[in-house]
Amino acid sequence: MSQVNRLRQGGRIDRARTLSFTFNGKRYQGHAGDTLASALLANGVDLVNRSFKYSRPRGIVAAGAEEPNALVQLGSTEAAQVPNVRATQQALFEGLTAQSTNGWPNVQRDVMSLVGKLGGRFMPPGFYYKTFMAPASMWMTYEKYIRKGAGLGRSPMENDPDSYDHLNQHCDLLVVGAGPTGLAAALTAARAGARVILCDEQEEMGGSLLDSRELLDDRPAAQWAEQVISELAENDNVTLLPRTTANGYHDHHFVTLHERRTEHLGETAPTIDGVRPTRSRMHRVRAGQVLLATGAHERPLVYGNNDVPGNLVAGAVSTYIRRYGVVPGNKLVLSVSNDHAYRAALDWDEAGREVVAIVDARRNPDGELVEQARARGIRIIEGAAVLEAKGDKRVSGARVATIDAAAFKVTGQAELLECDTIASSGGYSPVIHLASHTGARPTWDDEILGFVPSLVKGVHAAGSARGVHDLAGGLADGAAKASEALAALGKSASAIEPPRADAIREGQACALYQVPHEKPTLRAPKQFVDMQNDVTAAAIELATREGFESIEHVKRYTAMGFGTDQGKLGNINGMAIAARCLGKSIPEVGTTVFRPNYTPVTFGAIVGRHCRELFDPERYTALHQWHVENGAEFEDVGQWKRPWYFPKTVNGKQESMDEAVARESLAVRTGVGILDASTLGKIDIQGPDAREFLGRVYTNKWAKLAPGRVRYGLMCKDDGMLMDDGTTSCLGENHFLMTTTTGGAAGVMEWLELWHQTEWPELQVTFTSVTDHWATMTVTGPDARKLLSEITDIDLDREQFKFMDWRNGKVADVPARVFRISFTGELAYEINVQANYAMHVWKTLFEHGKKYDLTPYGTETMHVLRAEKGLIIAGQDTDGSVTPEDLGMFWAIGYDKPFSWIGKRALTRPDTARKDRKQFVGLKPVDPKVVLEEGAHIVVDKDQPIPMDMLGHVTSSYYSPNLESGFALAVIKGGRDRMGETLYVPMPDGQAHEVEVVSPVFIDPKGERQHV
Amino acid sequence: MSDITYGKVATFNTHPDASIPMESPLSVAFNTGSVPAATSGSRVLFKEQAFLGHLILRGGAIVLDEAVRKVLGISLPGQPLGLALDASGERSVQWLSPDEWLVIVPGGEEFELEQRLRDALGDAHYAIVDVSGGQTLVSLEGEKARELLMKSTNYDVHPSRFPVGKAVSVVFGKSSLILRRPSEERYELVLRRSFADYLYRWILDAGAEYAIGVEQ
Amino acid sequence: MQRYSGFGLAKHALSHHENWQRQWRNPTPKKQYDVIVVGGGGHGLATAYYLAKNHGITNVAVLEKGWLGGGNTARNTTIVRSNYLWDEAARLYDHSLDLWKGLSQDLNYNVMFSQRGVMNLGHTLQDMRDIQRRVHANRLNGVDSEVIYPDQIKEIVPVIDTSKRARYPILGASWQKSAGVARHDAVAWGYARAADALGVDILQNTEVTGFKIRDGQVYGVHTNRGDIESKTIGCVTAGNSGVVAKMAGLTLPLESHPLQALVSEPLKPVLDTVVMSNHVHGYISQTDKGDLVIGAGIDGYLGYGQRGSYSTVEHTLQAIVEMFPIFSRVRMNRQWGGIVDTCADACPILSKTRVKGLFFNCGWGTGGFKATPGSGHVFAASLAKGEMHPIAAPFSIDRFNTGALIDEHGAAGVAH
Amino acid sequence: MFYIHCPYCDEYRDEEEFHPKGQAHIARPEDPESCTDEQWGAYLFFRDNPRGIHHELWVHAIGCRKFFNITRNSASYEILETYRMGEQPRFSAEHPEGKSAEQGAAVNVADEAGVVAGQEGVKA
Repeated sequence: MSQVNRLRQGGRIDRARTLSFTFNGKRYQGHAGDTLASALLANGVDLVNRSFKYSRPRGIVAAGAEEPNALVQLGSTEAAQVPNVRATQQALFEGLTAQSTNGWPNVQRDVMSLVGKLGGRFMPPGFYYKTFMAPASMWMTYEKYIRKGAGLGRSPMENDPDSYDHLNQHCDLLVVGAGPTGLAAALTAARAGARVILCDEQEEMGGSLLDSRELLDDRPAAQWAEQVISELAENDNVTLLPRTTANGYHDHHFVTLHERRTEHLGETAPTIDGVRPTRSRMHRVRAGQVLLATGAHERPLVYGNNDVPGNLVAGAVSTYIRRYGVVPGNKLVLSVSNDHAYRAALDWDEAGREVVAIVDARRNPDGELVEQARARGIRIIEGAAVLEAKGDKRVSGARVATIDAAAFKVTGQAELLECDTIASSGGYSPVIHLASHTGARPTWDDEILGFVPSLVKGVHAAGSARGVHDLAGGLADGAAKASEALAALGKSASAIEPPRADAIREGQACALYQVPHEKPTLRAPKQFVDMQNDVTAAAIELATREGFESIEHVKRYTAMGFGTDQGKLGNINGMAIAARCLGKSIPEVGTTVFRPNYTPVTFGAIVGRHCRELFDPERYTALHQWHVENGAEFEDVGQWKRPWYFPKTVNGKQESMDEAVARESLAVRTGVGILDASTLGKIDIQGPDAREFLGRVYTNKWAKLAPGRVRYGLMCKDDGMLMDDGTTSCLGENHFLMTTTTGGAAGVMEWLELWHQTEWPELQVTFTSVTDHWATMTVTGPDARKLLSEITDIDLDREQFKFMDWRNGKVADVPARVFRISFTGELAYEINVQANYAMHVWKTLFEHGKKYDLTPYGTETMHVLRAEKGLIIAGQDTDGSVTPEDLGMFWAIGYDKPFSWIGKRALTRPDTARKDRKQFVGLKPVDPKVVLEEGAHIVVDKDQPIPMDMLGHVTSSYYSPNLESGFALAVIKGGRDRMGETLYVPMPDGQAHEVEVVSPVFIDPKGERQHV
Repeated sequence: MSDITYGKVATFNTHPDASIPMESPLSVAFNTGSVPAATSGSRVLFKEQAFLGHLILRGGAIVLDEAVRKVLGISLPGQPLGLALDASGERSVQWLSPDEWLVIVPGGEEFELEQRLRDALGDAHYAIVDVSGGQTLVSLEGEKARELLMKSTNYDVHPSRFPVGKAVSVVFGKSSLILRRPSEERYELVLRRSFADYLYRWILDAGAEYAIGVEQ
Repeated sequence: MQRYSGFGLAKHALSHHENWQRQWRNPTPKKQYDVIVVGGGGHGLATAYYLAKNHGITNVAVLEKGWLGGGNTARNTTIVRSNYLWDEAARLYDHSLDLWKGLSQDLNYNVMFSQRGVMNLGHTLQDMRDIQRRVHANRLNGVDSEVIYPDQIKEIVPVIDTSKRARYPILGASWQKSAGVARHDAVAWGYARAADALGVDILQNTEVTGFKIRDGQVYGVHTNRGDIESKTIGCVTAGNSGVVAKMAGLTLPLESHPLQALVSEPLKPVLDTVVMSNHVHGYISQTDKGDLVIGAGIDGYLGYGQRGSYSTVEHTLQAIVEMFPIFSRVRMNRQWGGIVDTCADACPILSKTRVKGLFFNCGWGTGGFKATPGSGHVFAASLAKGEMHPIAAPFSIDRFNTGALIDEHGAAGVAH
Repeated sequence: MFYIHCPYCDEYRDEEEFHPKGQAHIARPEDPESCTDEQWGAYLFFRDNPRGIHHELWVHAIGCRKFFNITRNSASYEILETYRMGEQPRFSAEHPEGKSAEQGAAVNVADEAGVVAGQEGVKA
């Protein structure tokens, strides 16, 4: 394949390195340094996509981030697919494989284009809102077919082979954009010793200097850029980030920079020096000051059929010629409103191709570039514009006529110019996206015919980004603004002496957005404003006719600016058209709001390493490895991995959970079991006021708890609802050890600090988390004492060491605190040792436990055992709407404590004091084989039609091998007065389980077993 | 008996007399995870200093300062985020909050230290809590250690902002840890036991491109 | 009102769309109205529409400080479901869901209500208990809802990762088949057009700056376009409710927070239902244009900036990629934020106030869009009668004093 | 993404280290039992919720674990000051430009050695 449009010389490509690539199944060649777009243009590929709504043929329009059409699906394998890649921003690499995102069966012969041609007229904006309403039942069917047309590219269907990461960066000055302004700014800051980050979205830094016709210090501008970049690269305080797009400004100078690390090297990250780098990296930058040197986007003119391939913005023509050595056609018509765009014709002419004419909307243009064009003998048609492009899959001509832009009418007879390329320029819109991410509304500047950014404190714009478009001005502005920015940080930096640039005298531009046509807009050939979403000038006019007057309404009704380019080319034109239709000025119609991202960002890059095994921390206890080695199944409790149950393999068959739990719970009731309880939160509380503090945050009394004793406590919020529970032990007069639920640990710790720091700072008390310091092993069951006595020096005599006592001593030769508390209802000892010794103690328990058939059990058995005993689990049996009174725990409510403890006052509010609140009870299914479903609801009348009156729900339900029956805990309206009543639990299959309301304590109501 | 009551507060020597095997918070990681050996190409080195004594001190700075200077010979860092070490570098005191400090000493010293501090502090309101089993110290060295930290925490670890003698609690991955700068060439991380395995995996993952090596 | 239909559209096409009428007028404010609705979002416009349609009260003004439908109506993730836990909430949202079903025809405006089903995933045993509880309650309340398990989930959403490889494997889900999504802007426009046709004055760019109150009775508002009188005023101003209430000397039990959402670039259809996860915290659906619409929880601080913290976006996408690893290479196009007024119990306020004639409809938090028709419907009835409609009555401001909260935080899955 | 000056650590730290805890200066009533239901409801649930200057309680959760107050503009998100418990703000809706330094105590200064946190003051 020959590169028909490749110039023999020029450009910044490496002609020595030829790269092959495939587009829509055909192989082509380009060079290192090409973008996919420049390589396609070099090969004379005009048609790169089909439009979204009308399936019209589309070609490359621009050369950068503003490109609306040239979206491709990248990737040769399923896992490497990337949808919607802008060909203008994708560096060419060997083997690149891409295809158009739209067009079926292919982009050349697209079946949908017929629909677009015929149906285009029937699909005005708001089309969907006005149709498909009858019959109502058919909408889902209509929608199914509408959806078939959805989308541009497609998602990969296999998992991403690449990884991504984040790098947190800090700097004094972040400079966005490494064109002339950005380079001058960065150099100013760097020479002053500031920490500088300079990023630029392109493959190569230098911006407009890379394709400039101008000289700096009498040398090609690109040479100055190279020199500055190498100086910056030498500076340790400067971070240079090419291929890095600043995508979002997020308050207080936090800016996200997306660095494409390998996308220019291959479709997946290659291995470099034995390491596979991340595909892309998100720099999370916190800057002291931010300087936007983001340049400007050229606005195309809006004229008939301006979307036919071969229509480009003028600057892109220059870029392709000067930077890539590609001239994207043979015969050019250039339609402009300003001098600057004349460069495209000069470059085209120098490339040896024909400039048919420059069509200038102004009368008597007289700038230096105009003179140069005249001097070359290029025909200039003044006071005129291209009304309409001719051609289908490539421009074949331009209809040109004189116009009266202000009166919006064609004044002369149209002339048809034969050409294959139309370049246009309606002026330059500063790239203000990042500035408007702050919520600051930009303001319209009549002088430069564009919006300039409003800036929050510490954000600066310089150069083209604020309408200073000339090279000398941009250089000076960058240096000056950098100096200002550093001054705001209290650092002095004198602006660098910018290189000498020859001032080019430019004439005044004129305001031209939509070019008038002989026919009214609604009848004229389609004049595209937003090419990606197929929004035309007619659509905007129609929207305003229908009463959509706010620019936000117009955008939403027409979808203008909602594409992946966010309307970089089209929004201002669209606003100007809306303004014309409404008879208002552009600023009256509204400003334009941009949201992050500036250009789309890969999900993976935003996710970084927080995926797969690092998605969320897994917290392990000190005994985790033993659990794994002994076949535990795990339950996620908060971030903890807790053993759920320990299935045994019997005769080659692994136990089910029910079998394992039955075995484990019987072992505890009849022998001895062991639980790793290390995940419970533990807080060391010290100080003379520790006891007083406990009395305020717990509902029950703490005044008289003696050292050596343990008490269960309930903790409420000030709305009276239970938030956590646990035991607290008195270690010394002024010293306590509080335990919390596993999930509540961090919250309780912060809760205690909140009250201490903000309400009661006068109380002398400190809180320290010791959750991770101690490992906790619960040995429980009738044989617990026998087992423990074998390896401890603590006197376990039932009189010496009573239920709710704790003692110090040694267990397995390791110093331990042993707490005689029980969450199973059986004799139980909670052994606490320093976590580094836990494995030794645990294993020693098992050595001695063999003869007692010591059985490890997990959370499921723990739940069954505690439920049999009627003990709640906060968060399972309660849900944020349950008071201690609802739970019937009057014994743990200190009504007469002198201090109005947290939660007390709320209990007397009318609703909280109601007698028929949902109360905590037990349920016994009449059929013992029935295990009620947790979450099932309870009714009085099982035959009541829906909606049924629900009394409450089952909070916990299990089969008890000890009771040989199913049993449940529940909250039921007025439950305590319903003891003995028969109620029903209706199930989805229409059956209703009959249940009896009973006490929630199913086993050992007198508590004899835990006291043995 | 390992328990001694100082006035109204109980203290507890967690260490057994006999030689009992210990398992550090990183034992699961070392036993079952990947442990890449350090090579000449390793640009980050990870090394655990297991089983040190870690004490939390709570109380007023003036009161504590006197006691700490007397007992440890180190001035209590009074300024926020200060880290002070003794001459040997084996003992350190770190500011955690206006009324909270972390003391790290060689393993086994902590209980005696606590007693000596309590003796020196007398009746003042303060608290000393042994947290040795709950955390472990790790050092990171190498030319890419700082970059690894930048991947992991949003704290500014540039030497101008994080000089020697500074210590901070920071977000690290999706967890948190204490980050210390005891010397020019070394960073220290204090990991919480239950998060240690996650943090280890995070560090290994972040360090892969620097050929991170682990010295046990 | 010019009726919309496929046939009409074809006719207009032949005349080059030159004869379309305005969808609503741009009237001058009158001096006095029977009812003033403050706030021209979905809920306010729906309130005005039902006042006119169901109660014959057509002398109604809707005062909108910006452009109609420009607040949360324009910024939400368009999910419509009714599988709420508590009886009071379920009744309100299910009433709304019933109205959604015929809304396009009622308004003669296709709001594209697509009953593609909504799934709330469970990842832990407690999630599953909560899901069971909610589904059981839904069923007995007559709300369509069922529990499904990983195999069924995979069948409905083939691209989701239901493997055990996940950090928090999916254990099951609640599934409301009749739930779905709608086209948010069309809801505001449809109500506006229909209300306008019945005589309601929709006054855009009309900002209320104060209330006229005498002897505890409201009798009008001050606006930037002059005073307007009415003895019945309903405030439906979502995130700005606290600010509006303050003008009447009232404090409300709510806080306004940023709620963020984002969209991917348009993709060929890959996800045909709505998937929500409370535990890993994110939710996702795909529009008829192909964008993946993604949202998460609110930011924790007060915020009127229509933007939130970037870390929330990061966490949300982490959750999405955790559930859908294949989306890792998909790209995020745009993010934005709304201002949600949240109550302590994650339920709205539909209430009288101590100022006679002044009513509030607010506190919808993250879940307002789905309630639009129901909220407007019962609020209109309340304004018309001067007494709260029975479905609205439990949502009184008084509940924050009596303690009768309707705590949808506890077990309602994601409250969106 | 806020950058918050912790008045105890005396440096700017990223928002991710902090948790917002709602409106500041809401003191628990001295004598809860004598409160009416309305007063108790007001303490629990009713909030100013202003668009503009707002005083709010935050905690440096991953950091020094201290609670402190922020004066922040809820519309622009600009932080005007941070101040410790017990201190009064300089900036408020009434004084958007800030009271003079003598009138307001809140300044971003480091804790001096020797100050015991337990004496730092209260919410009100």
